[in-house]
Amino acid sequence: MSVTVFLFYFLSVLAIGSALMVVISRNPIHSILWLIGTFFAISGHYILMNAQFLGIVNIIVYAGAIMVLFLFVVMLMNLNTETEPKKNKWLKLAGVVSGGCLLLVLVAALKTAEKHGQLVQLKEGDIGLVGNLGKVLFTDYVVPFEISSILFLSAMVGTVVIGKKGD
Amino acid sequence: MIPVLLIVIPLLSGLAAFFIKQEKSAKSWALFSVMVTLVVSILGLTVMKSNSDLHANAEWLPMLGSSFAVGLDGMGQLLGLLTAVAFPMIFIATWNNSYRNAHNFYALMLLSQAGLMGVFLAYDALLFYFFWELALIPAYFLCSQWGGERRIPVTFKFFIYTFIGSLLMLIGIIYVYFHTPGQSFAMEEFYKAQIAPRDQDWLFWLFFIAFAIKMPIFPFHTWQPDTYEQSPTATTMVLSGVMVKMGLFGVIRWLAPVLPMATWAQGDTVGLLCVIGMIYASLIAMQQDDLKRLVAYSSIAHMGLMCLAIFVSSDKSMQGVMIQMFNHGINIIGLWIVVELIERQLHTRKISELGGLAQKAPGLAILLVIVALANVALPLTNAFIGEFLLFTGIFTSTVSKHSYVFAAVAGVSIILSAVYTLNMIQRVFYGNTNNLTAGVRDIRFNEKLVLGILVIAILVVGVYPRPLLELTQGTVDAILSKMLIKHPL
Amino acid sequence: MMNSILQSVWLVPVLPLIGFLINGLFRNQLSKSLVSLIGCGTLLASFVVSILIFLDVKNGHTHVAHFFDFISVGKLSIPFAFQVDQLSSLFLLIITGVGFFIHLYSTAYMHEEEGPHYARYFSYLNLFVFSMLLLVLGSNFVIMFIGWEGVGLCSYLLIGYWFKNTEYNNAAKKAFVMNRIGDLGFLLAIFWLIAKLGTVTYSTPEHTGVFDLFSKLSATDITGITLLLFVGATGKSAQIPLYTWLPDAMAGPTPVSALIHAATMVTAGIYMIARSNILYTMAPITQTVVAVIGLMTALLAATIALKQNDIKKVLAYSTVSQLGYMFLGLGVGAYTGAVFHVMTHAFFKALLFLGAGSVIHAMHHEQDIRKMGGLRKHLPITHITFLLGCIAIAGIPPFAGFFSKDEILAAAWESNKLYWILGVAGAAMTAFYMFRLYATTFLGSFRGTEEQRHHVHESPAAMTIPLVVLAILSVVGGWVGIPEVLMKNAHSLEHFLSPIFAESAKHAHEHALDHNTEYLLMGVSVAIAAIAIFIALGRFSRNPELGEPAGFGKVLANKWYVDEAYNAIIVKPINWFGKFLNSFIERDLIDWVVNGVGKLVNYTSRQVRLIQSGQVGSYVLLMVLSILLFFVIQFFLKK
Amino acid sequence: MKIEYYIVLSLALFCIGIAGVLTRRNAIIIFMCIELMLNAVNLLLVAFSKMHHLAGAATNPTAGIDGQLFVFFIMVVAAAEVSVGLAIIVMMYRNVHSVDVNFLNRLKH
Amino acid sequence: MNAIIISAIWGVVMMFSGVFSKSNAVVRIMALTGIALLLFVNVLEWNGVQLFHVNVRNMLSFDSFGLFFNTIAFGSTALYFLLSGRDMEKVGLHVAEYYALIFFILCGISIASSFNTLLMLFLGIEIISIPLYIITGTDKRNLKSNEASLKYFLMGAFSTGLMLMGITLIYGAKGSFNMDDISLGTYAMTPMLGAGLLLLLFSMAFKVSAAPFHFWTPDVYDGAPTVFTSFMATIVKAGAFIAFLRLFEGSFEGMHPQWQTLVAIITAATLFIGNITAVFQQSVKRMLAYSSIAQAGFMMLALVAMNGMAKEGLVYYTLAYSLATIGVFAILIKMKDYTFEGFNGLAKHQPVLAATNTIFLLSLAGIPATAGFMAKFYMLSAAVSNGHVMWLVILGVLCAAISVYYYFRVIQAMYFKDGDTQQMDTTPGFKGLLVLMAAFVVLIGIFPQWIIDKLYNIF
Repeated sequence: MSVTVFLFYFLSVLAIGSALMVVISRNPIHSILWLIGTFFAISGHYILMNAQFLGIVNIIVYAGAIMVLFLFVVMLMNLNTETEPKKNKWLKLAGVVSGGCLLLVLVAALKTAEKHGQLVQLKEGDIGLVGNLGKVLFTDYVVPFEISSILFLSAMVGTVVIGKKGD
Repeated sequence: MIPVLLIVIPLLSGLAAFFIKQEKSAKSWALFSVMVTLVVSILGLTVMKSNSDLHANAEWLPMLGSSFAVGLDGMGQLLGLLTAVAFPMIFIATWNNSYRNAHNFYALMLLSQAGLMGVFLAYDALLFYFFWELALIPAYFLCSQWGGERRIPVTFKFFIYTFIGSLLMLIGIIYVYFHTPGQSFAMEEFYKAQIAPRDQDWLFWLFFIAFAIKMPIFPFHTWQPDTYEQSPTATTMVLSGVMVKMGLFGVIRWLAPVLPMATWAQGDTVGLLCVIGMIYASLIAMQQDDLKRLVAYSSIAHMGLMCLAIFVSSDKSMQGVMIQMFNHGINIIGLWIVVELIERQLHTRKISELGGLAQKAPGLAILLVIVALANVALPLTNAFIGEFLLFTGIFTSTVSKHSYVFAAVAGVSIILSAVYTLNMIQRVFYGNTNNLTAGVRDIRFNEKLVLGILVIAILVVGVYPRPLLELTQGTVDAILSKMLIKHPL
Repeated sequence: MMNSILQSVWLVPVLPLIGFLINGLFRNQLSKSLVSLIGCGTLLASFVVSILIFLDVKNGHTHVAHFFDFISVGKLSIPFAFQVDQLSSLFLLIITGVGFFIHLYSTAYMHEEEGPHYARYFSYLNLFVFSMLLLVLGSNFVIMFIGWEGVGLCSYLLIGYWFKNTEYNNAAKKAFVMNRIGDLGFLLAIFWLIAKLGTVTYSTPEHTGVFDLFSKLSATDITGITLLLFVGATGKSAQIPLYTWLPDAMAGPTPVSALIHAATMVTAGIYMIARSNILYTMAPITQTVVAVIGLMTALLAATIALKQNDIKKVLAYSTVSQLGYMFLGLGVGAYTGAVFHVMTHAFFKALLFLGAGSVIHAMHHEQDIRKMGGLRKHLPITHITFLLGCIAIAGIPPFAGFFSKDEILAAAWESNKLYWILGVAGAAMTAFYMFRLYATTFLGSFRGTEEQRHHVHESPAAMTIPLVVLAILSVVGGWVGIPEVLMKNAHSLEHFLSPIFAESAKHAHEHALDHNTEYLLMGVSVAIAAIAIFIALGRFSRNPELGEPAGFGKVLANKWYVDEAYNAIIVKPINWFGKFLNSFIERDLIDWVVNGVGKLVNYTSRQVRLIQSGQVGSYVLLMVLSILLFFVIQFFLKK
Repeated sequence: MKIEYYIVLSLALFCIGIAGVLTRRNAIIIFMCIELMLNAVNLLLVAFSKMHHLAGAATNPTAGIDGQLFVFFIMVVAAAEVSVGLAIIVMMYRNVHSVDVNFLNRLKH
Repeated sequence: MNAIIISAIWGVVMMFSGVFSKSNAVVRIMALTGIALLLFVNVLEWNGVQLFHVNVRNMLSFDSFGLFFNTIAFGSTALYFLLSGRDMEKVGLHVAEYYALIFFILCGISIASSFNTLLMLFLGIEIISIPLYIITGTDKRNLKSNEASLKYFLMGAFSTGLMLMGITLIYGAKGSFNMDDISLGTYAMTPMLGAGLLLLLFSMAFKVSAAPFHFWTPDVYDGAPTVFTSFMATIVKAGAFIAFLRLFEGSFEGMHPQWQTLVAIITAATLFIGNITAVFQQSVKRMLAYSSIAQAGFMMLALVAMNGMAKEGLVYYTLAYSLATIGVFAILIKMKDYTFEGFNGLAKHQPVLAATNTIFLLSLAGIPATAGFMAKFYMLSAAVSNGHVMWLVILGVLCAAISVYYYFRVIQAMYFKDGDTQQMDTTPGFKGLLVLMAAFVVLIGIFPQWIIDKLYNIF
């Protein structure tokens, strides 16, 4: 087993394990922490695939900014105790079962997928580097890039409208 | 020109009537308008008979292959005349009625006339469908607004019922449209549509259910007695006098020639329904205590006969249907007028509460008896001509294997119709007066005038039906040639 | 021919029609005398024209007057045309003649009625005559049918003339409906003819009429058609099973009973069969049916008549019975005899009814013979004429009834001896009940109230003149048909009608009775009738039966409970079935289904909306489950 | 590494996210699970991107780069979504002092 | 491109207008100016005048279909502003922001009607969705509004996840996000492509509220401030439909037979659930929410049929549906009581409102001589001409008959029942505009071709 393969498996197990813990944890704080773990694992994957830019951004934006925001909100609301009311266990079971079934079905459906057996380039290839990405982003993808600013604007306006107190 | 006028005059005057707030003026305006329509219709029958007078075609939806094509063939003339005659009759007969928001009432009546005219004159399937629904909407509002106690649920049932039918028909129309040679809704193109027999069968039912609900044919009839009962009588007259003819008309113009093989193949099934319906409705009519319901069921029986006659595809029966459509319209309007007069004076339609009217209102009694006798198709009344031809056609048909049985069983309804009609006459008009009926007045001049005209029409057509028969001969031949073209016999 | 009176045949029906219109439309304006004048005058004129026509026809002229195309569709063409020939001219005479006298009689009989109602009465009568004339004049079955239904209508209107009385109305309705049942048979026969021959015209110069083409019909067709026509006849002419309306029809004014329910309308069936004699001759099965039904009716009605106490009911059953004889005649091929009997019967039955009317008039609308008696003294003219009528109907020579009845019985003997025996039995009963009636009414002592006694008086001239005329006719009317055996070539009626029945005669088996047998038959029947008369006179002139009958008599008095049976077997089940349909099928089934669909939609709505539980979790769960389902469908099911 | 490993891994994460949405009642956690789903997608996109790059690099040196750019945009959107989502959750919390999604169910049927 | 840029800019302008002016009237006038400008520049573009020369790198493609739809959407929005603009001011204080959000949504709709790559689709849909989450929750004190907003957000985000997974799988299979590349040689439903397609289908079905992904719709439409429900239910939904059609036509038309049945099932479910559930509602607002699901079912027929007529018909349908729904909502907003009883006797007190409302409802029910009929007619024709889904067509008309039931309940209430007088602040302008709209609905119902031709010629 090469290091890459070992890393792949390690990161995968880490990702899935933390993801499961996100769902299972009773305490929201723990969930958030586990989710950060998952993001780190996924970032590891990115780096493994030589998508360095995304790996970094993932950590900065997701694990850093977004999850901190979550954490902040949870703390703000004082939800760090296990106050979540128990969901009907049958509904829970149904949720788990249907999630599992969906996984089964999706995997079964894609078992014979047309790209089966194609390799994913690891550790090589420079498309994931900031320079290359940036070049394409600001040439070919400039329109969507600009347009996503509208998205941010509207999100900003929205947050203000929603979040502003006093009416 | 003429057909366009026939549609446009009531349409525009109807829209205008919405804005005439004064009851008297609205009434007069409506009467004036329908009289003009009547004159135009008669002009079309007499003076202006050239092809260009009687047909019009304007571009409407060129992309869809639909145009504003209207025309007056014999059948159109006949039914157009019926529509044109019916409305003045109704307006004059109900002249003394007073309606809340009268302008709306008259406006809607005029709109329904426009819709009816459109149905009878349309030469384009989409246009036909348009008017088919347009005739329905005002009727719905008329019934719901000015009807009896249970008017809202009852007319709603009526509306949804007929609406389902017409939507099914719409599917059929669209389907046929895609099978016409030129992707067109024009009538001639519809007649040329090539549809496999297997598809014809289910298409047939899509169309037929719409028409069967309208006529109505057993077992699609239950909306009808309720609606007739609850509607204001003026509307009931429109519904039963003219609107039910839409179903027959639809079968003749848009079903039988378009799907001849299915018409032939399903004829016996339909015939069976018709025959059952005739007997059934007659038997139930015998049990009715409400005058309106009685007439309603009687109408079901008569419509069953006419529908049956279409499906035996013989020239006699078809001619019978034509003339009977006219006659039935005249006669049933007469009956409704009588019912209306009774109800207006006595505020009841319960047969059991009436009696002895003949003593107090001999004029009414005599006119009613004549109309009622026409309803039972006594010779020298118009309905006899119709029923005679209908029965002859059914009996002599070579299309149906069971035509003898149909004719014989249907014949029983003649007897039953006599039973319930005479029962009605007896219990309403004969016998002694009671507290309620002791103070009845005889009919007024306007009512007498209308009934008198109707009676004269009944007798004239009954004695000398030839003009009407000649009028529709061409249509009948044309339709039959379409219907029998692929006939295996 | 061109200037022949036959061209004016349209006058005959049109005159009464005019009378009808005038009297009907201006009933509120016209005075009673004017009404009578118009009513009788039009009919008199019509009668005169009829006589002229008859005379012309007697000279061998016939005519088909074509007016316009009534119905013309494709190959079917039904002209509005009149056919004047021996048969129709004879009937014209009877109708207008008897009709006129009855109109005349009515002017007095109905004098108590108020003006408008009086006018209404006369307009109905005129309309009736018009319809009846249409019936006999029509040159095809459809025109005949028009008249056929028309007379039914008038009968209905006249029976229910006193419309305040519910009983009368019921009788009227019953008459109409029963007639309608028969009419359906008639109609079906017409359709059948159209289906097979494409025409309904009797015969045409081009030989394309029904009677010209009868050979084209198969045996089934001809039997079916004739049977259906006969069904029509049973309705109109009150034969089993449709006879029950006629006795009830006596609810109408007595002149109406005389005119419609004795002299003219009820004989329409005979006219129709006589008219289509050739078809019947070709259909032996039907002939048998006609004969048997006729005979049965004759006997049944006679037995019922034995125990009736209403003067008009007796006459009514007697009419039914006599009509039965006529059908017997038709059934055994004695068409002339049947028509002959129609004629004589018209005379004496009209006479009897009018006599009865005179009695009723005198007794202030008392009809129960048990409350009469001894009227001989008070009503001399009525009494004599009534007696003459009774003798005539009893078949005593040389009165009219003898000749016609004898002709039928002779033909019956030829056909089947049993017919004759039963026929004679019926004749005996006829004689018996007629004289029971006569004796109870006119002989013995007066049994009415004091007030009635005070008022009993002979009727006015307008009533007695028709009585006298009809009495004379009842006496001499038979002399136009004196049989071969009694006088050579004296049967002028047969001679007159022979063109009508010529075709049938060709097909009939010719075997005349020998004279001895014929004498014997006549003798026996007359003797039996005479005996019956004497028994009746002996029994009832002094002590009429006044009590309620018991035992078998009760069955007879209750008319064999036929009405009750019809009620139980037909009317009630139909009513019950109608109720069942109305309440069960219509409301509980069809309407239930229709409304049920609506309710189902509503119910489904109520249930389906519960899916919208308001919980995000369940929404997402449902979405995921649907996704699962769709994946399964798309990837694992669809192959 | 073969692509199917990545597919299975991503799908597993994706479905864990779905299961989380289905099993939890805390709005924030549900939201986090949705974020998890998005990350699963991101991972798969990058894997595909690298797969396509490997297959197409010979002709096009930037083959497969669009996948990674898409991931970038997903992150952008996710960030915007988070800000709005958390604002909404906070607003709800202000009103009812709970983030239980089942707490609010006035709107139903 | 004109529309995208101008709407974005105007969104920002609106944001600032709120800062610089406290007067709602000024804001409203600004908004109306903006929408007029938007309409104008869009028409300009339709006529080939590009105000901005942007190299879109084949990520967007502005065809007349999309531009025509934009025109309809902007026109409807203009009407919406005119009719209901004042009512927006009653929702909360941030009027300018509401307008700004609506302009951003319009920007998203412009993108969704012209995208040529899945990335732009994704962005467009998100630009539509995120402001929607917000305006749903603008009635902040109202728990219903909160709830609606939260539900909408959670489920919307979930569906975004599905959509992204779908896009990813398609990318995996085809190696590109560009629709031209995707549709190239796409005939067989290979597993990855199929799974991606299905997930995309589900997420788009979610956006257009097709069953069984419709659950958010009634709650959100009910909970959102009515004035915004009107916007959501009409213009936004229409935009989502255009995107839906564009996506499936552009990318997967080659596989149409493979997914047709599935879409047909979804359509059937939508028609059924939408219509059936609407029957039992007591609140007109909620009924309209369900009815919008039902109408979506009819629009889905275009996707099932997927032919020229369907495309043409869908645009027409959106127009007919939007006009009528905006009208009905504009009247509904004025009502004090949203239940059916609230409409009792309206005809007596407000004959104009009742009459116009009736015409709009008739149009929604698909009665001839209104636009709704022609719209349904197009849809049915498209489906019939497709030939494989007659069962769906029949189900469709049966559902249309059911729809009559709940639409007519309102008409019955207005005309045939008696109710109390209601004070409503309606201006003559409001009524006049309603009458004009009703007239237009009737006019395009009778002369659809004529109107469309005219529109083509004018612009």
